[in-house]
Amino acid sequence: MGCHLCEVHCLTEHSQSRHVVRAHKRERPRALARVRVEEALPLTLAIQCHQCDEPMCVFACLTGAMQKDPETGIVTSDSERCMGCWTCIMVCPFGALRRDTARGVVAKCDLCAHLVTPACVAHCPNEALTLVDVTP
Amino acid sequence: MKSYLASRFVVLRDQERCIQCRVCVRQCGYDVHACDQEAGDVYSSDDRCVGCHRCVVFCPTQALSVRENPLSYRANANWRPEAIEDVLRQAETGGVLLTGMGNDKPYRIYWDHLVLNASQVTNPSIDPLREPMELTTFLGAKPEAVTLDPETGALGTQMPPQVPVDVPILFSAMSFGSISLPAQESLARAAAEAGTLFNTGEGGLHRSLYPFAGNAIVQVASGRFGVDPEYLQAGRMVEIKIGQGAKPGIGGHLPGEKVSAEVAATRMIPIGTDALSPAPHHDIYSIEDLRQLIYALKEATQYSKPVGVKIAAVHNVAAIASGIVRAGADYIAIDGLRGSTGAAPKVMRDHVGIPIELALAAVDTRLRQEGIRHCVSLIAAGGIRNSADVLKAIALGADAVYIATAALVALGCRVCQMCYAGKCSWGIATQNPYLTRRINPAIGARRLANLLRGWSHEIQEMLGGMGINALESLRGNRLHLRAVGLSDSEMRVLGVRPAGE
Amino acid sequence: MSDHHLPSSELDQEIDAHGVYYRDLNARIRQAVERRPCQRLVLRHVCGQRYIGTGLRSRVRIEIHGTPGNDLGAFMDGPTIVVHGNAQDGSGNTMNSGEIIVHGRAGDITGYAMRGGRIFVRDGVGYRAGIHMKEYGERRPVLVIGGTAQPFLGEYMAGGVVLLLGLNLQASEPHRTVHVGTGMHGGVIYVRGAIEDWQLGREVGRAELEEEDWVLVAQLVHDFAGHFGGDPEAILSAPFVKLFPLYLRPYGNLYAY
Amino acid sequence: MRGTSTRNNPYGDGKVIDACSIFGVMDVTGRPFSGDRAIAAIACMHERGNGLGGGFAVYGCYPDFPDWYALHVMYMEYDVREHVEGYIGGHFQLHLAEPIPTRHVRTISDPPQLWRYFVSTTDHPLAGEEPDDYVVQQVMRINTRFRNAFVFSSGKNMGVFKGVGYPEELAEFYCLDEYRGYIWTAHGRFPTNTPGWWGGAHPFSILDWTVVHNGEISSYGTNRRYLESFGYHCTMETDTEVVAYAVDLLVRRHRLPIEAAASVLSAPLWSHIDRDSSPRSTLLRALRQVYPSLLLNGPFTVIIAHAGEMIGLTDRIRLRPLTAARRGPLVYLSSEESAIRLVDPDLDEVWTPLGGEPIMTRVLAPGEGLPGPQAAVRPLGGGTR
Amino acid sequence: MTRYLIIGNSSGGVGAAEAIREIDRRGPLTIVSEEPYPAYSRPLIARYLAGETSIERMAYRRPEFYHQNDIGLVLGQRLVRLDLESRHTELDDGRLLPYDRLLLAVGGAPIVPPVEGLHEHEFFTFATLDDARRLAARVHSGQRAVVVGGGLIGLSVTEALVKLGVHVTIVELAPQILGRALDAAAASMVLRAVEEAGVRVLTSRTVVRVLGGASGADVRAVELDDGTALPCDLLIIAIGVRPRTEAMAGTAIAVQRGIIVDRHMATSCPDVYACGDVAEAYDFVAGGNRVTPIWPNAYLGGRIAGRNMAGVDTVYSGGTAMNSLHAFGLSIMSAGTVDPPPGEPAYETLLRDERAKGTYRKIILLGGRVVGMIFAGEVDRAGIVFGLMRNGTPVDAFAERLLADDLGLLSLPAELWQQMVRA
Repeated sequence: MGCHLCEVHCLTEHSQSRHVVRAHKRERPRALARVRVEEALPLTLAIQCHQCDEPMCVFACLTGAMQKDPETGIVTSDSERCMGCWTCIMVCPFGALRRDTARGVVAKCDLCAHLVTPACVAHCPNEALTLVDVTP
Repeated sequence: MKSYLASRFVVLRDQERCIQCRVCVRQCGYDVHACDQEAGDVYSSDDRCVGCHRCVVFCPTQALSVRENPLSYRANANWRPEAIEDVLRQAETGGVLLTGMGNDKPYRIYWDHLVLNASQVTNPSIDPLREPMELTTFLGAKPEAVTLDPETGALGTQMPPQVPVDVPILFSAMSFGSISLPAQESLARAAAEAGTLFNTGEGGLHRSLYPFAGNAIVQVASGRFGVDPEYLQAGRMVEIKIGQGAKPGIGGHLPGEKVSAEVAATRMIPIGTDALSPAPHHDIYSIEDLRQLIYALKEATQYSKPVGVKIAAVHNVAAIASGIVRAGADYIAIDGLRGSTGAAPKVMRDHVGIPIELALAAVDTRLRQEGIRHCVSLIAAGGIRNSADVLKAIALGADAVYIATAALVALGCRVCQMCYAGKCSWGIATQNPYLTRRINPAIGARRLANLLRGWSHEIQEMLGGMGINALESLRGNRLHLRAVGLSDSEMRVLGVRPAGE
Repeated sequence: MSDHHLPSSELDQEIDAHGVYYRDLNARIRQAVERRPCQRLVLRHVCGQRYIGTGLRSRVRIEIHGTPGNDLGAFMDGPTIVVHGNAQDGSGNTMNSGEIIVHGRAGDITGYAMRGGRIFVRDGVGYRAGIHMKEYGERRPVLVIGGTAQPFLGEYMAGGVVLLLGLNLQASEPHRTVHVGTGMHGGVIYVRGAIEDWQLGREVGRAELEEEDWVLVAQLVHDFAGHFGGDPEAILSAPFVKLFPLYLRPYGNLYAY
Repeated sequence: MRGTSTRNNPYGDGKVIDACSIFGVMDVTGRPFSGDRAIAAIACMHERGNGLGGGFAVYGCYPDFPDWYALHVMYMEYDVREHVEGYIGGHFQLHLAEPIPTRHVRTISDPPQLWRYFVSTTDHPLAGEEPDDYVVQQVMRINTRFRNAFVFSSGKNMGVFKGVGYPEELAEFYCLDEYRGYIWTAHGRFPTNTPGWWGGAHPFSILDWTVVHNGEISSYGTNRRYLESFGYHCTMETDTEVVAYAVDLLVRRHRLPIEAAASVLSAPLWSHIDRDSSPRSTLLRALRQVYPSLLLNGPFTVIIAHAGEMIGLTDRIRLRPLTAARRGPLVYLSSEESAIRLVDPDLDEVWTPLGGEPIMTRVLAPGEGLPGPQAAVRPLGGGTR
Repeated sequence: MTRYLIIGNSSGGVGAAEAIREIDRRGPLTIVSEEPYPAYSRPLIARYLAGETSIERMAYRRPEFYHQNDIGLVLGQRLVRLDLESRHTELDDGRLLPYDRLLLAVGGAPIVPPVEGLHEHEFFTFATLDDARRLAARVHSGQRAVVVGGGLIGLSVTEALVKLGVHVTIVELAPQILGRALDAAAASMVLRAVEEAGVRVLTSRTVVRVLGGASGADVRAVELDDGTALPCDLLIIAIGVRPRTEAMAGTAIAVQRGIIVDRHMATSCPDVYACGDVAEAYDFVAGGNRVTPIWPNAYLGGRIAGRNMAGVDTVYSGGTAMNSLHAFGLSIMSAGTVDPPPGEPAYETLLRDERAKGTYRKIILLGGRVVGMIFAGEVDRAGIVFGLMRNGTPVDAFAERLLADDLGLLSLPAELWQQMVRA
């Protein structure tokens, strides 16, 4: 419905403090939301990593930073190894990844692996976002 | 023209907490909030605020609050601010003052002067959690007596069509058009889940809601929008809408801008044309004409479903109800002074009609005096706010109640009374596709079903307290009501004794 | 379809309605239409029975001899009803599709809220004929009146076509109806003969017929003559005027927000 | 004002609301005929009523006593008759008193005692110059003073026969097959309550004015208070009553022609009056200005009858139906055409009048020819057809 | 059990190994690498040179990768001979490795042009970690370097050298830098950034002679074709790579510029596959085989080869030239045909040139489909366009929208994005 609260809470969850006000107003560089709400009003669509089965970003990654966990299916980028070439961004057909220019790495949805429910899902007021396990 | 009106609300933004996420900007249907891209801050235009709290609720940092504008007028018991502002508004526009929702004037709310009974010592109260407790209500005309087949001893009476509801609470008519499709779908799904009925209003039944037609009361109103044989066949009951509590005696008017493609398809009118519902049905100018339409609908549905009539509570409502019974209606819905609407002239909403409590009591009493109470079910509407109101209505004589405002409040409505504007930030009273998406019917249905479940539990508790385990034992049982702070004449109309007597 | 009698066949049925209570009559009609294949149903000695054809969804042709009661063909979806006599009030009420052909006059609110189908009335109609007619998608209802109409013709009209022929007027005798098209916000009314501005609702404009109007009117006049006889060319040779809604939203400025 | 009003209206409604089927038939030659047609026709419109009231007015039914007022009285209690008869005896010259003949009808339950008294006022010491005024006064007095008695017919050579039941049942009950009249009006009632009160049925009458009515008069409160200032007691609290009194006031007391009275009751719209440049518009304007309180607003069709006259009238925007028809000397008025067709299939003409346009039929003067097509008298307001 | 042999331990080889192991956990799998390191990220060698990363952090796969996947790793050995008949390969040390399925992922070798005096002096190429280590050992702040070649490798080494305080001059034969990846306009954006970083760029110039210093192999200067001499302390040759096809000489494996493979990444010989910089594989833009020495293409080609080697019939959708350049603070992505051949009316160019604001977008259409793109500036959603290009999606109806700032999935027709989201 286009409230963008998923972005707010994603950013918060990926911040140092994980406090919504601090994360947005105090922390520098600011954390980045890994979900992005597109608007073509009246339509809105929350775009985030689809954790593809054939993840082009993983295939294209020049450094091996981008990996898909064979157990969880979650695709994550190891920021230690990411060199910020953003080839992954170029090959993502969803446009779901974004540059973290301040840190020189890619920022992508990790499904809040440390949480039971990703922050975006937990805070979506309209249940537009749900976590679907498609692991075969 | 320069407006002389001051803003009604003040929007307070705690800049310390505001993270410029612009959730408020996007959530407000009235464009109260805006973002200054250059300065990077968010600011508010208070004069547009309707006090719906959408931004307040959705602000992730609780940075927002909305207050009534503390602007003071010189005290005047006669020229109160509302009177002054109404005059100003009309001086600026020359128009009819429009408003939404129900009467907000301080007419006496009789529910709040009626108290319920409970058992002590002489009879036991019942524990509804463990003991049986029946709320099922059958809507439809009942024969005067049961006859047995002399041969077989089996039932001889041909029963008129009966529609059971698991809770005596139905969703009142709200058309697709006046409310959004997701809002109506929420009602439909909740009705199906809770075992009750929703009412299409005069807007037809959207294709996507046909799966819920078994829980639909399909309304036939003067504009006949969306009415065709399929629609009539689909519904569980058919309702002829004569009037509504918020605007007795006048028709409806869905402005063309709300007639979207989907609304148009459902009403079966071209996109963007005004949907005018005339004040009267032009085939009903008299009571025998009502009978004619009732039987036309029964013919069209082969006498398979109850055909009811909804009227506004007006002065001679008892006599009118009597006539409606005699015209062959299977149920009568009476909508009181505090009944709501998507749009009504303010002057009608606030000054026409009588409270539902008095109307209901009068009708029930009259029909009993005439010996025709069994011929109809009575549905009371207009101002039911909680389960106690439901139970009091039943004790006054209703078979069931209609709720609408309470249902919309469950979906987020703050009763801001701006439904007619079509900008409802809660996605309820709007056809703007950006706004209507705010209601996820799955969530809406859950909220509504929760409400009904909660009320239903409370009703069972209260019934148990009275030592009653079947709702029908309370129907019209005014001995379980007592009045507090009412005049003799009010108690006479209500048929209720004063507390302590 | 002209009103010639179809050859009698086993698909024809006949009911003598004399003294039959309307509910029984309509039950028999439904039975005839639904349970047995019936293309043509002749009702004789009809006198005031209501709801004939009401809610019926079928392609059957019902021929009525006598005076049918109110709400003839209400909510009807498909049948053709031919009345050999006058029709009373409420014919074609909220009708969806089908045809009603009245060899006589019809009463008040003929075609109320009709959404589709066609009504042809040989003579005049009562008050508020064509009130709140509407159209939707492919459905464009048509009401053709051979005689004159009483006031409030096409009130609230939201769609469809009304053709008023005034065939019973003397040459140059004006129509007497008033409040024509009051509240009209859709559809079109064609009037043959003289009608003055004061006879029209405030929301109604008048115009000359254009080519496409003539095509439609000519078609309807031919159909009318097919049903009732008469010379279509003679009918068409008189002056016509086209009435249309001036505003799609007649009450747009009524409210203060 | 006790007794009848609470009987008719035991629930104290602002007014009793009812609606109905109406029918009237008249032979303009004044030749009496049986009630078969009226009874069959009103029965044909059975669906428009609900069995809670029906009645007939028959003109010319007492040819043997043409100059005596025929008072039809219903007694709801046995005792009261003695008192009322004493009163009648004391205020009129009583020529004949007899029970109204009735027969048992299964569906007609618990009828009141029904009596009729043929009276005159001639030489009565209390009657003044205007015997009709005197009769009206006495009828009003009986109806308000005696709790359980009610005069429901008081004209000369005419009678009202009404009660609770379907009209065809009441015809049977009142043995109407034994009467003949040159006007028959009939009513099938659909009231919104069931007082079980015979006086509440139509026709309503005062003297020989009778009214049968279909619809509801929304201006009732205004009309009633106006009429009360002229001494009419609206004992019934039904809207139909005011029609009878209004006609009595306008035609009998104010001596207006019935056409003018029709233009008061069903006044033309100001826009119509303003467009009329003839002298007639001055009259219409004055009628509306003087009698605004007698404008009958709301949906109605009435058939008003009077010695030698039958008038059909609808409201200004014709919210209730009325069909008129004629065959030879017979003129019909009916809620539905089918009712006329039932009793007279081959009519010379059938039409529906415009709103506010009265259809007036009079007994022909000697030598006068039959009326031509649609020979209704136009309303003064210049209604359009 | 099938025995798999992979020659080459970069992205193609790893991609194949991973694909094989997704299907076949048991068949013996051996990877042979000429280099002494487990797979590392070749593109990171510039970072290494700049001192921004370490050999450990450059690992392309975690150290446990080979063990966990039961892969035999042979390091420091070059393929010297192929025996297709007996299905053996011979390595430097004379070892014979048998195979049932063979993948040739031996990559490319830097092209070294015939320049007078070049081989007499010390010069550097920049393709391997060892190249970088060699250079790193020689570089220090304040030196002057000449980088021959203004392509991606040239720029990446330049950036590293600049970070190390080296004064760099780029000599590019073509009239513009990055001529293969970018059009002139986009290249000018890079040029500006490069020059702002203090780098001198000489285009339409070439080195004709290397001039030595007093002591042995040291470079003193290079002489350009216009006769000018550029004094320098370091000379880096970065003008591209060529497929290393020498070991295939004499075999039946069909070779043109590179080893020709079909859509299954199979060579002309049974059970022999090839991928990566050595292969001439399907290019979906060209519609035919081309050498596209691009890391992601190598991985993907390897992956396809691996699947087919393990018996799962899989078709290579193709690769094309594509680059995500992030250098000197600029982000530029390009792919496919970035400069349509002049005078070809079949091509349509959609252009949004706001270079002043740092934005440049160009989309080349052919037959209503995207065949080339350049995104500079905001590039986060360039992948959507690349996806359309790769899928050959007809974009006529909405192509203009792809240039908009708010480019997103919702810029696509509803049926398209709905299908994507559902999948």
